Amino acid sequence: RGGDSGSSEAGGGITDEPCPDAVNPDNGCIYLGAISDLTKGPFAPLAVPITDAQEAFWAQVNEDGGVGGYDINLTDHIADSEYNPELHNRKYQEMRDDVAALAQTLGSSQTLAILEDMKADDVIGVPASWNSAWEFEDQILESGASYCFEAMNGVDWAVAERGVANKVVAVGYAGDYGGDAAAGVEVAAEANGLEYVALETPAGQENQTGAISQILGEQPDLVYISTGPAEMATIVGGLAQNGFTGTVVGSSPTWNPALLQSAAAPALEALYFQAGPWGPFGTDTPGHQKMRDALGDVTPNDGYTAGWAWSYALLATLEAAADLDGGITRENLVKAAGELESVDYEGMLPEDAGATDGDPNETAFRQSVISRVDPSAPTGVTIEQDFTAGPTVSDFDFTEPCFSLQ
Amino acid sequence: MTTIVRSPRLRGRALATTSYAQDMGLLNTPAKRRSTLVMVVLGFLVPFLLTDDLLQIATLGMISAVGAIGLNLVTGYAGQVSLGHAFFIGVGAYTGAVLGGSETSLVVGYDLPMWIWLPGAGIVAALAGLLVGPLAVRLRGLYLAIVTLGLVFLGDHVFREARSLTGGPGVGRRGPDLNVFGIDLRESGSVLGLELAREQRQFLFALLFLIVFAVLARNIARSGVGRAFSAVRDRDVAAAIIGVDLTKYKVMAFAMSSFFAGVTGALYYAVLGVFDPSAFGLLMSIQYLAMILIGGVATISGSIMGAMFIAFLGRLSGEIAHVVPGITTGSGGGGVLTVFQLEAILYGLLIIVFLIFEPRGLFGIWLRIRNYWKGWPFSY
Amino acid sequence: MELLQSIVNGLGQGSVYALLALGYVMIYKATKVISFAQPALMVVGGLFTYHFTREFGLPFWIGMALAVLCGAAVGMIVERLALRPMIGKPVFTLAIITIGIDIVLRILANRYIGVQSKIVTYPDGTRIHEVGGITISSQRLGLIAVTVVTVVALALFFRYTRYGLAMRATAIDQETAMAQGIRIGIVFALAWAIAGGLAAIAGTFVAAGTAGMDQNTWIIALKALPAIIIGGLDSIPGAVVGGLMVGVVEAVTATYQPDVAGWLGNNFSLVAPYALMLVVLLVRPYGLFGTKEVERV
Amino acid sequence: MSTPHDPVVSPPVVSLRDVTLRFAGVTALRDVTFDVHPGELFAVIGPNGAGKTSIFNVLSGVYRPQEGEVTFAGTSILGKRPHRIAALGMARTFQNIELFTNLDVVDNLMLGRHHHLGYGWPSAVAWLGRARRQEILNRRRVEEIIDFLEIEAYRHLPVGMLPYGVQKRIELGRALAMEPTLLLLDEPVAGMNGEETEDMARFILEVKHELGLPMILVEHDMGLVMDLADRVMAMDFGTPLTTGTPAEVQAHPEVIRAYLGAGDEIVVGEDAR
Amino acid sequence: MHPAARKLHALCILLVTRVTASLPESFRQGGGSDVLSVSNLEVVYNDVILVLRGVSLTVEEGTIVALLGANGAGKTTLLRAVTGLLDVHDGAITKGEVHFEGRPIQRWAPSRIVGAGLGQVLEGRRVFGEFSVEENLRVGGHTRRGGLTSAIDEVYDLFPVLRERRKQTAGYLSGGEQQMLAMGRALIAQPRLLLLDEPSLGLAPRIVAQIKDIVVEINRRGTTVLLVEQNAAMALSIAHHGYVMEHGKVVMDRPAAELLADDDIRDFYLGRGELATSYRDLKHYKRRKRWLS
Ligand SMILES: Nc1ncnc2c1ncn2[C@@H]1O[C@H](COP(=O)(O)OP(=O)(O)OP(=O)(O)O)[C@@H](O)[C@H]1O
Ligand SMILES: Nc1ncnc2c1ncn2[C@@H]1O[C@H](COP(=O)(O)OP(=O)(O)OP(=O)(O)O)[C@@H](O)[C@H]1O
Ligand SMILES: CC(C)C[C@H](N)C(=O)O
Ligand SMILES: [Mg+2]
Ligand SMILES: [Mg+2]
Repeated sequence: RGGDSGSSEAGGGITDEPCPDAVNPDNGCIYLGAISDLTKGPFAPLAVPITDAQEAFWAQVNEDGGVGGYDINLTDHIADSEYNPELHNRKYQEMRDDVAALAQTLGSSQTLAILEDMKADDVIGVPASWNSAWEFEDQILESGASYCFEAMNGVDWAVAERGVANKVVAVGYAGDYGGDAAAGVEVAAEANGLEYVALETPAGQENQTGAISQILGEQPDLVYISTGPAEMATIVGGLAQNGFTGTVVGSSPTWNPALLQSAAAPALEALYFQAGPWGPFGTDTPGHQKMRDALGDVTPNDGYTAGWAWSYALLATLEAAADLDGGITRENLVKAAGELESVDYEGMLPEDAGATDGDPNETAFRQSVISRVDPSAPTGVTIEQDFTAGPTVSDFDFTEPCFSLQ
Repeated sequence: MTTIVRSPRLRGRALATTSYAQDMGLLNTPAKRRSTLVMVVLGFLVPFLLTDDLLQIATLGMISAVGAIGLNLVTGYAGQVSLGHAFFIGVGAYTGAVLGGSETSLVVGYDLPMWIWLPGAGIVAALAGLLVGPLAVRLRGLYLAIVTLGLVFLGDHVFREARSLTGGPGVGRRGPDLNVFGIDLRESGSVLGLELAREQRQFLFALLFLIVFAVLARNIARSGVGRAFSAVRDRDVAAAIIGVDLTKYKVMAFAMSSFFAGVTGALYYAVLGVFDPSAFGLLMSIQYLAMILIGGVATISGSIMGAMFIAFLGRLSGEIAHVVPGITTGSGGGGVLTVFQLEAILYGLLIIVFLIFEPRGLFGIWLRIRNYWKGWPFSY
Repeated sequence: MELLQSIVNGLGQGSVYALLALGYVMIYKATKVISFAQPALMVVGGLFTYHFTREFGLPFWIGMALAVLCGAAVGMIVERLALRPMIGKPVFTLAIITIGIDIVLRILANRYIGVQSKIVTYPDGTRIHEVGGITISSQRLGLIAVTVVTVVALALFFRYTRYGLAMRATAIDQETAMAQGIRIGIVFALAWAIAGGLAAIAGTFVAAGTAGMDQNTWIIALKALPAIIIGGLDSIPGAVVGGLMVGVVEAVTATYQPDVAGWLGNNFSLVAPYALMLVVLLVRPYGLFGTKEVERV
Repeated sequence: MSTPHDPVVSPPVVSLRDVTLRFAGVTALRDVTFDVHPGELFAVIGPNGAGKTSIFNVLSGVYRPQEGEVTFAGTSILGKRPHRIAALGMARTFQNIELFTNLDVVDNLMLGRHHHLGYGWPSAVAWLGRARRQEILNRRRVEEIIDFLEIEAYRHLPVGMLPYGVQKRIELGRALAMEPTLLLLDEPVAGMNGEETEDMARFILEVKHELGLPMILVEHDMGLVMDLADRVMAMDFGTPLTTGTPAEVQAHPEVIRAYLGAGDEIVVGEDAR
Repeated sequence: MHPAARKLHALCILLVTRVTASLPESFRQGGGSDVLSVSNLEVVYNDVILVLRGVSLTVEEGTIVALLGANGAGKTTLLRAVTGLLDVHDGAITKGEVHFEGRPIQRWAPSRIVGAGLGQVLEGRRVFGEFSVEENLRVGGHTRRGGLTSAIDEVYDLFPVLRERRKQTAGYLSGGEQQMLAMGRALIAQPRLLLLDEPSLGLAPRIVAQIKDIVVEINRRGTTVLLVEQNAAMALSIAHHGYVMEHGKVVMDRPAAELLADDDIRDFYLGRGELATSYRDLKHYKRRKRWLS
């Protein structure tokens, strides 16, 4: 039977053999895995570009000579989990002996479903989700502000710039994503003396009637949405149709450029703003530029941006591990992942955003970007307010996840 | 029929008794006995031949086989088509997790031992089954099917809302712990001097689990209960007129099938670890239906073969997809299809092609093979 | 007022369900099979309209008309390839096959959709009409109108061709139907063609909705399942009534349940149709208009 | 050979009193009244749609008459569910064969013994001694019937693919397996040729003589009816025309008009087969 | 002979590369006046169960032909083979030909065969249970263009009880009423060749007599009839020609009159006949007479 699992002998995923059709034939090869939502799952529209960008990113790294004498191979171990924890787990079992780390593990409960094994195997991973719980997991290499902080900043901004003064409704999916965001909204609401109401809404544009009528019933002047694009558009469209004139701010996954063609477009232009962990696709930073060049002509989408930005942290960890004695091994990767002082995001994020040395309350990155709808921009949104940590998040005492997953 | 016995013409054949007993035996022919023995022995060898990931698929396959057998009891034998199997599996899964799982900040858990949570899961699920029975008495065919499907949606709603039990959507919870007589199946290590990795332990346990429940199901099938089920399926009016209590047996069928579903759910997620409410949807019900159709309706061995087929289908289509030329292994971009889309398509195609090729299922194929050398073609 | 508004919304959404339900019923009428491929047919149909209007720049109505034809064609092809060989086989085997079809078609559709949802722009779809405080978008109005036309057309078809009877006959007993000279191949093809066409109409209007057609939109089609049971599996009026009821019940529960019956949990409106379905069946085991299964000894 | 017992000495096995059964448009039975006595073979004849099968369906609890009284084994069986009535000892065969087509002959007959299986689902699941013993015991009974009906050859074939005539026999077997106290036969020889009819006649007589089992026979084969029946009731449009010995009934003008048709009975009897 | 034995036999034949010497007992092969001619037909169910073993038979224009045979002889199977309904039963023609009005039809779809003017009454009534009586008749006229009202009325005239029940759900009709409906449904299409599988099954003596007259009548109007009957007396009394089948072979092929006179036939198919005594005297088991083996 095959190589004993559970064992963490450094070999797993790290070889001195060159990668298949390697760019640098005299480099060894480090195999990375990605478990994502690539066909049937609800986040496929986002996950596919995320994964494409990550492939491009690591290809780029190889072009630039690789890391610590190794080339990186991602393409051999990409798996489709259909956003299903069970499949996610199975796919991990298939690759656990063959990858040094996970360049992507998408979804929160999905990541939880393999977290124990990852620890047993000394495998680190980059999450494709911005859950505040990851700040407390040493082997999970998150980047950018969490849904929770994003929400705090969104609310603070709305209070400061849009004269929101009375009531905020947080509407979103149940669970990791919506829950984390809602928790942030609640904190910010309290800090700003706003009345706070939380609504849960299910996926599916046809299922938003309830959310809409409930929001209208509450008559808030700020609505903070954490759903998918379809739901967000339906809700905003519905609100506008019923004469809502307040402000709508959405978490980063709520936007999709295609919405500009929808019947809801006018409403979106009038009401909607996006809170995000970093500047959108078209933003002018070296990192963004590098990404756009690497991808060539693709339909712009901020899934790409996310996939690209997330990868820097892992790159930095690999580099750091290379400098440790013993070089790049699973153990050293885990070690390095816990002691990053900074990560060079090539301008997509501030350097200190990547710090992991110390407890979350100090290291957690608290700044977000607020964007407004702009049909002329590549992904339909441009920066309204660049990296800022609002008063709420700055004072926030971050001792446990906003929304516990355990 | 004492009176008949008095009649000279009707005297029973004394010597026959033993042969009837034999005729009704579980393995009534030497051939069967031999092949079964071989199967079991092979079964116990497998964990030393396969790689861990394959082992886990097989383990989960064997566990879901028990669920498939359960569905076959109600749908195959008793003819009550149920699209609600996912619901009963869910009930079992959460009962198991609550009884045998651990408490966290989000969910309750009582850390009870397996000999409590496993049967417990079955019993609670069976009770849920009892509730459905009465519907089955009123409804027929697809109406019943869609109503049981309604259960799945209602169940899904409950599972989403009962967060202290289920952890809620997108979060989920852990299954029960896997300790059998102090042996932790989540750990590797030596058992009775035999060095066994986690996957091997789990495989062997699942194999035992399957054998036990397969035998129980076989008993049901060959007993008066099983016959009553088939009677209800083939012609319920006639069944009633010769003395079969339709209500009783329809309800019983659902209860029994749900019990099997319940234990399956509990054990499945004990092996798998984390699961969330989205698992127990229409898709799962359909997959189980596919298992028994692909395996063979109203056959125990068919259920097992079908479950294994479905379990490995994903992997199979994956392997095929990866060898198809001209397909990008990448996630998006070039090529007509990505390898993942091809994989998903193959999954669908294999089901279609298979059912068109052999509507009677794997069991049918198996029969053909057997009949070929057995030379007795009239035994389906 | 609020009630009226939510009823109107419900009727709008319900029309989509009605169209989908009609598709299911057509196939059931001829084959006694519930086709799980309807979701895929709906998505594909919607995408046809998208393609014709966007890529070829055809006007909406022409685009939809063509999409209906294409949808029908897809339905027929599917039937010919995957279901014709199965004539006379158990219905549940066929049902599972339709699931396989659904998977295949949907993946192909997803491939076309890609990362950006495909949105069909409805002529002045953004315009909101207001009648005595009740608002409704012209897209919804169009939808309702189209639904009415479709239903009438179907009714006429069954009234004035012998295929209505032939379909039901085939469903009851294929062998005897053949013995009457009915070409059940044609019957099946016809049923699937109509189902495909209906799905295309539904899909078009879904794609013309606020968020258009993305990779998850297919789920809408499942909402039609309780509808066909409520109406009665083999009844055309049933499908319509069922569809509208589901739409309305959803909308109304969505509006009132949180306040009136909060204890039912968040978003009970999603499962309300199934609850309604149970109630209806307890009173009428064959739905509101379904034909009772005949058996005597 | 048995003769009709005298009503006064022994109470009837089954008795209908003014039974009326209506359906949407049709009155299937109107004031039907008759008794069947121990050991008696009571025949019911009448045109198609006269209500013969309906009588059976009322007796076995499939239809519930709007008016009238039906007593069997000393109790009223109106409104009793079919399986209860079966438990009281009423067995029946059907006009269109109602066998369990996917099961083999043995299982079909074993189902006839459903009420005699002395074990419940728990021991069934465990297949412990009791279930096993009971199965063997009942299986022996079943084999006796199989011998009796000369269908050994088909023992393990699914009945669905057996010839019509054989299926009719198996149905009789299933009824006998119930060890009934009253046997209802609905057109047992329909669709059989001369020889098969003879075989069936033989079995019916055998049962009558060996078991003294009272029977109600519905049959269009006049030859058979006139030969086997102790008493015959002729009916039309749900109403009994006359009841009496075969000879009397056969001669009855109403019966000839409504049922037999003009001409010599015997020949007609022939035609009826 | 036991069916099991028969099946074993069938199996042997199958395994021993199907060397069935089919007796050439049919003389009038495919003559122009033959509406239907079946030659040397071999049919297998489920790929294994050989049921027809080289059957040949012809039906001459304008005649009534009776097909007799014990249960399981293969009569229904033969009809299925003619009307293309075999594959519904997992059956298949493995050898031989079927000609309808000179054209080979063994590969045609049932609908085409029916459309070509070959009607049938299936074994066991097979009415559309959920349909009303009238709907059943309308379906019967599926292949006919134009209105059916007159045709339906004719059927009602033949079976008045059906007119009474025209709106009633067919599935609730009595057995006999259903049999009449099945008969009527077949007449609607006004076929040139009518196959009847046990039309007298379960009918009252008077109706049987009536069916008899009907068959004679439609035959007089030019419809050729192939009549499968267990009621041999009735069948032979109206048939011009008769065939007798025994487990998958034609064992007798004579003018009806001769058959009616044949002792074996009388003894076996007409039962006791006048000569025999009452059923009550049948005590010994009568061994069935064999023509072959
Ligand atoms: N369930 C039912 N619904 C409606 N009408 C029925 C039902 N059952 C029987 N009938 C009607 O009642 C009448 C008597 O039917 P029944 O079956 O008793 O006749 P029968 O005497 O058995 O005739 P046959 O000799 O043809 O079997 C028939 O006219 C039939 O149409
Ligand atoms: N679908 C089937 N599968 C297997 N065997 C079959 C099938 N149908 C019929 N047979 C077998 O074929 C043989 C002939 O059957 P068939 O029905 O043609 O006889 P028949 O002459 O019509 O008898 P009957 O007078 O009872 O109608 C029988 O032995 C029967 O068991
Ligand atoms: C980017 C998204 C796929 C992340 C998702 N919302 C999650 O938290 O699971
Ligand atoms: Mg009757
Ligand atoms: Mg026949």
